Amino acid sequence: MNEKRTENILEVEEVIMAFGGLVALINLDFQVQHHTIKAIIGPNGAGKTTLFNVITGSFSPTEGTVRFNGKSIENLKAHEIAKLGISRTFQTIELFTNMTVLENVMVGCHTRIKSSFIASGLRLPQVKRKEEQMRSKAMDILEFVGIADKYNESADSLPLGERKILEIGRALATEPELVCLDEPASGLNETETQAAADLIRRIKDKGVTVWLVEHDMKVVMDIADDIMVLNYGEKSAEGPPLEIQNNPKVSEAYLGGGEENNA
Amino acid sequence: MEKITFASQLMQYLITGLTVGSIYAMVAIGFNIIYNVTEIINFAQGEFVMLGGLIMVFLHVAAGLPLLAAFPLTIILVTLAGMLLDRLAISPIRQPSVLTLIIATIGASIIIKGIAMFIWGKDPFDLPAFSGRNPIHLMGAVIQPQYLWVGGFLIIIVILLTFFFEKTIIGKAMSACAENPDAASLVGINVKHMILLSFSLSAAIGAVAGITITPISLMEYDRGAMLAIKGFGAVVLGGLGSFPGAILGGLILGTIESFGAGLIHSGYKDAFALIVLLAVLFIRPSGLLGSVEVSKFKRF
Amino acid sequence: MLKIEKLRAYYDTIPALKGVSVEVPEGEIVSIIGANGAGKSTLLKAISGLIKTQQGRIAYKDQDIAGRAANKIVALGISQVPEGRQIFAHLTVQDNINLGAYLYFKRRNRAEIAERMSEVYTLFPILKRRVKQIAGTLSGGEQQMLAIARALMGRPELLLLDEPSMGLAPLIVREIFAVIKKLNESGTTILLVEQNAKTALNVAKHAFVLETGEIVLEGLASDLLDNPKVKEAYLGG
Amino acid sequence: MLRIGKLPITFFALFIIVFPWIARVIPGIGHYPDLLIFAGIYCLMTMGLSLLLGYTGQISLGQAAFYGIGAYVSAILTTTYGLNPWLCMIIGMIVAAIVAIMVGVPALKLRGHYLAMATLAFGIIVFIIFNEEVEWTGGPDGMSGIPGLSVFGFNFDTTEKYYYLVWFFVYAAFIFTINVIQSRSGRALRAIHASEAASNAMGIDVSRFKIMVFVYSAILASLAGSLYAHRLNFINPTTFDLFFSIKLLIMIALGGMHDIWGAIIGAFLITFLSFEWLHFFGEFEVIVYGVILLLIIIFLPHGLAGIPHIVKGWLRR
Amino acid sequence: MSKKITVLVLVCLFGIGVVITPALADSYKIGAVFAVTGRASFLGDPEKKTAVMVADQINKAGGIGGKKLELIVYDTEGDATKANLAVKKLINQDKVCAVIGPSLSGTSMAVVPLAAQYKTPLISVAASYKITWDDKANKARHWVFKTPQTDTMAVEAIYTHLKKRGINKIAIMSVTSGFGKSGHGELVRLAPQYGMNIVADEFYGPKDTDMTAQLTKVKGLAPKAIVNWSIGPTQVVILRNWKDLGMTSIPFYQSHGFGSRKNIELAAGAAEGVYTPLGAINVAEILPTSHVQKNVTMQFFNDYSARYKEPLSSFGGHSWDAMHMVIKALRAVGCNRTAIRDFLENNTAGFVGQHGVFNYSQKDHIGLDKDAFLMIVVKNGDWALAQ
Repeated sequence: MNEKRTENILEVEEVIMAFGGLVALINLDFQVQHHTIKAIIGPNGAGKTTLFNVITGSFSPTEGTVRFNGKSIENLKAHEIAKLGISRTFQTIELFTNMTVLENVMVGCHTRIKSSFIASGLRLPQVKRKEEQMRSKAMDILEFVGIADKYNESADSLPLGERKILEIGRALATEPELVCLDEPASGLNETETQAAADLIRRIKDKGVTVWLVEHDMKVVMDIADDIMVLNYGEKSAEGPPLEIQNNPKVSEAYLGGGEENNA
Repeated sequence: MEKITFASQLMQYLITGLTVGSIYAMVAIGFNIIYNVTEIINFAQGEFVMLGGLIMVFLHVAAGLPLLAAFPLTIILVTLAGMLLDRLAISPIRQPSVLTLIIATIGASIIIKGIAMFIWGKDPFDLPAFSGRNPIHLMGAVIQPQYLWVGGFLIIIVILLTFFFEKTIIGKAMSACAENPDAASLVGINVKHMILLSFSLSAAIGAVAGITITPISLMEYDRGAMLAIKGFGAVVLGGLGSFPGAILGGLILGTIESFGAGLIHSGYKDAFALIVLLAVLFIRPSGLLGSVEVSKFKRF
Repeated sequence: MLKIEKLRAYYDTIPALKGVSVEVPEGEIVSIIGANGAGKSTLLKAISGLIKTQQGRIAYKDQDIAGRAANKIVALGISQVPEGRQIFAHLTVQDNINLGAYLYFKRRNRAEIAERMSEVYTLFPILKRRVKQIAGTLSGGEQQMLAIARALMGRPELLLLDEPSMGLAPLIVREIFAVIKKLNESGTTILLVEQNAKTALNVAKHAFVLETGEIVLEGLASDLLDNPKVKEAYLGG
Repeated sequence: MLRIGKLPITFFALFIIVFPWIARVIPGIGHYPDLLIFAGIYCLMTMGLSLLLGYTGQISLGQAAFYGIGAYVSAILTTTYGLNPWLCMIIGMIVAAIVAIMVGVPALKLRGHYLAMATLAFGIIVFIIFNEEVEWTGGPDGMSGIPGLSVFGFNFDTTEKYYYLVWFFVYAAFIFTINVIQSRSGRALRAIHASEAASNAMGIDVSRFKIMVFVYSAILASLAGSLYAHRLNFINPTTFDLFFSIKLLIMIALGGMHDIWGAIIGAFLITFLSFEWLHFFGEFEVIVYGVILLLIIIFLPHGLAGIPHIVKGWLRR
Repeated sequence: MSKKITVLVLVCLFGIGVVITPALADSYKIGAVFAVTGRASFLGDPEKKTAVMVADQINKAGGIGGKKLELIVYDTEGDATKANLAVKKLINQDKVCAVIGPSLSGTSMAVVPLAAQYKTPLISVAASYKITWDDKANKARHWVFKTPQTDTMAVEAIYTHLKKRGINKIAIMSVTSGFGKSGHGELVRLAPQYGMNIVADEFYGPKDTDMTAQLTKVKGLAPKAIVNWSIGPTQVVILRNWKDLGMTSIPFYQSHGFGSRKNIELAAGAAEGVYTPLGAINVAEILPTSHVQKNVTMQFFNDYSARYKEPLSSFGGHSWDAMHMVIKALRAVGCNRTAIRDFLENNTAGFVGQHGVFNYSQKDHIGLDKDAFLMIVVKNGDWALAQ
């Protein structure tokens, strides 16, 4: 189904995003290659979250195009983009707190396994079968992300680290080609961060492209294949981790030339 | 009898609309004061108006107190009722959600209405107009002196409230509670007192509305619900939480009703007002002067 | 000055603090570090009265203040700068600062307020230039300064700071910590909660490490800074 | 709370089936099946509303309008045009569904109190139409002579026959609703309630689902309206006024709105309170009613359906 | 498990509802349904008070043939569903001999089928002729009677009076409630018959605070008289607006809903010169002693005022009429539903009630005609018989 005519899974061209008078993204251009991990870094207020929302369809850009597998998606709604194969997590974890861990992931299966309102109301045989199918698929995903043992717990009873993992699992359940992760490591302790980084690598190994916004430089340097630095809505640098690390412009803009964060 | 011109008819509709609208606006302001501090839509707001009217009748007509004494005393009594409402019905709720609060205020309004029925019975009551009933003629239209009192009190309320919220520390503290109750308590503001104050204030304004409208339209125990609905409409039309919005919403609602009744079809006058309200909401989901954020993330 | 003993608190039914004991000597800066969700903010909220605690004692100047309402605690001289600033975004800077002195306003103590205000403006000159501005339009760093300024207006003897570095650029963080040091030098006791462990340990004398609702390490900040466990877990190696 | 066990469902069905016999035996409650007919009619509406409000988080203060649409379509088409009542019932549901789509598409974009006001306004407008279009609806005097229901010559003319008919519909709707709740669609609804942003990100077409549930609740309300009209053989607008919409809201809030059982308990409770039990208080009835509302809201924020939860909490301690 | 507890709770709640209804032996039961509270309480409240008073008077005087009269009253709150359930309960559970009420035409229509279904006589105290007349079958409903005058009679009385004064260009105003709509229908229907030309037809809501807009429109059309059909405070407010707008030169006719002195008082002078068709009971004091209803109405007037310490509302008269006719039937035939019905239809001719002299017949279950209304005008703050 995926004819990979282009090498890039995601292409952002000349995107401008303005809110009233405030311009959050200025002529942004970048690409994400298939089967890579691309990270976006930048100081607070650089426009990372805005960019995130533009790509996942929460906002339509004021100008410019966003192409996914060659198809422009900038005017699609969030749920349509999800159906095309882009899935996301949220910076301020947005789990379905009124459900169990398993159900959260099952909601993720929503996109791929259909059954109508009326069919489910009548509990037609196919509904039951699909329900089983969803359940086992969701269990597989929980297995994959490593929290299968907690499948029956309420989502909001999980510790922060596992909530983040669950959110990633839920995103995977939509069978995306591209997952967008919004600060997957923020607020996590070292072990949890390690687990998250490890999971992101395994996702890539599964053949899913990862695009992430992250604060934790260590994680980014560790896992990303490619890094883009965003500052005041503009791209200030792009390249592989080593290059970025040694780019003086980057450390000045992002790290403020400071010693404290550079540990 | 003099011939009546179309222009003077329009003038009359406008005057009537603005008078009725002023009452809606007063109810709407009362809604907003409580809403801004607590995010509660107080459906018992109309009962304050009813109580204002009936207590005034009792003090002024039955007990014979002079107008100037009965007026403040009525406001004080209704304010007390507002405080009781907060203490007995709102603050005991341990897990407030929008819906439970709506139902609590509805429950409270049923109780207040029931008690009023016991005290005053089911008959309507009249109050003498403040300055007689000799109408003033303006461009062929008729203005009851009482209309001017209604409009005048609306203006006084607006001025007093503006002063209160802009110039006094208590007013600022109330705005602070509305914005962030936790942060407010961290600077030493007693949030519960502020909520109590918001109920008192809006009860007082309701009382003024009740006192001023009773000479025009009489008052009976079950008038509150309709006024509450109209006031709520005005609040939403203007935008939740916005005081200018409340006034604008109230006046627009009153005027549409009046023109709708006069020019189109009087049986459908309430429907016209509501259709306009719906149209506004569908075009501007946060009302005329409301901010979008206010309406976000409210769960039932 | 502040002595917390075996404090327990719950969020719904989930325990957030499981018997935490912390001591803040007068005139010091004490830091509490730990990851998100470790219970740091809960601890501060428990002290300032924003949440109810189940068990344990919070003694301020030998007076048990556990369970008192937040507005009563402010009056005792404990001010909190809450996490995420929480300024009154729709009010002006001046209003925010005035509200900080809310308790004094009631006492009609104008001279004292004016004096206090000029002190605060000396500390944060940038705020003076923005008095008429709506607080929500300030930059993140300015908002943090306003939040601190507002708390200072309450004449605190003990200042509780919840993640003052959160979401700020390193340059601004340095500026803010300089002010914190200055405040401490002028006699204000400070209890600082930080995720940014290095910054927090650099400024503090004593420090505690909080992990999933329990104190796992405590001691002199300088010792903790060198502690390999802390290094690994919170300083990113 | 989320899984709805088979046992209570069966128990409930048995209770419904045997109740008329019980009522006959126990003195003083012989007329209870009569009340239960109305409780059942209300259940149809509260179940829809529970799905809409409790599960999806969208308020509606205009449900009485759909109830009225069902009743008036049935009344007008049977009395004025002599159509078959069953056909009228179906037409009523279709009309209600169309109206629900027309209103729901713009209205469900609104949130919170704005949505409440929009649905409230819709309800009042429909009420005014019932009241004003005298030619069609008979105005405030209402319409009488609405025929009863019968199927192949079997008349549902006694209380008990109608009781079983109504409860057949209620039970069917109940099972349907439970099935929806426990399926992909139900999960999507709860997901919308928890986070619209995340639901969108999971590929759930949030606005479509909201409208679907709104339409479903409208169809149930319309069915309820038709059943009401054919039972009473008479309708007038005041039955379908705003206060009835509010009463429905009260029902699910008291019963417990996050639970389909809450919808049923609430409908029972309010039916019996307002039609039966509060008679003892005479003119104090209104006040007692208000006090009960307040007490339940204050002490049982999750409604009566939350009692087992509280009891379990006590037992655990 | 948890659900079982809920169900248990539910069952317990049912238990609370179960009450032992004490069966009073040796009593005649009359059931009554009135809108005691709610939007029509101005009707139901005096109706209930009157019925209770009548029952007490009868019992004090030794009951009916030695048996006590037991009156069971349920409140309909003006709600059709409640009325329906209450009447069913009265008939099946309380086993009453006859039912009086409901207060409103709408609620009456909701219980009319029950009278036939359960073969129980029902005497409605609401206005509409449809209550007793089946348009489709074109005959009177077998089991249903009513005591109040109909809107038709009131309209006829007003139109007759207008015609006598030579007025034929009129404006009509009505409230959008059942009362107003029903009157409006009759006003429009009978207009051609009396040669009335309706130039304005305006409405207002039952809780409206101001009708200036509608009256302004009416003023512009310059009718020769205004006929207003409403009840409750709106009919007072409209009078004030009428006076304020300087329209007193246009004669104002109120419906028979205006029949309480309280309204004159509330109108604060604005009611002066207003015409209204009223039943005899409203004007008991000013009736000439020769009037056939003088005695009954004065008696009732005095009893009611003495007992309830409030001005008499003429609506109570409707339930007085109904109560006394049922009592008359009970004395004659005992508690036999069929016999009571037959008695009412055949043996109550000439019954002198509060609102007229009743003559029920097989074809007429209303029993009154337009002479049951007297044309009254407000003069010096009190009723006076109009010329």
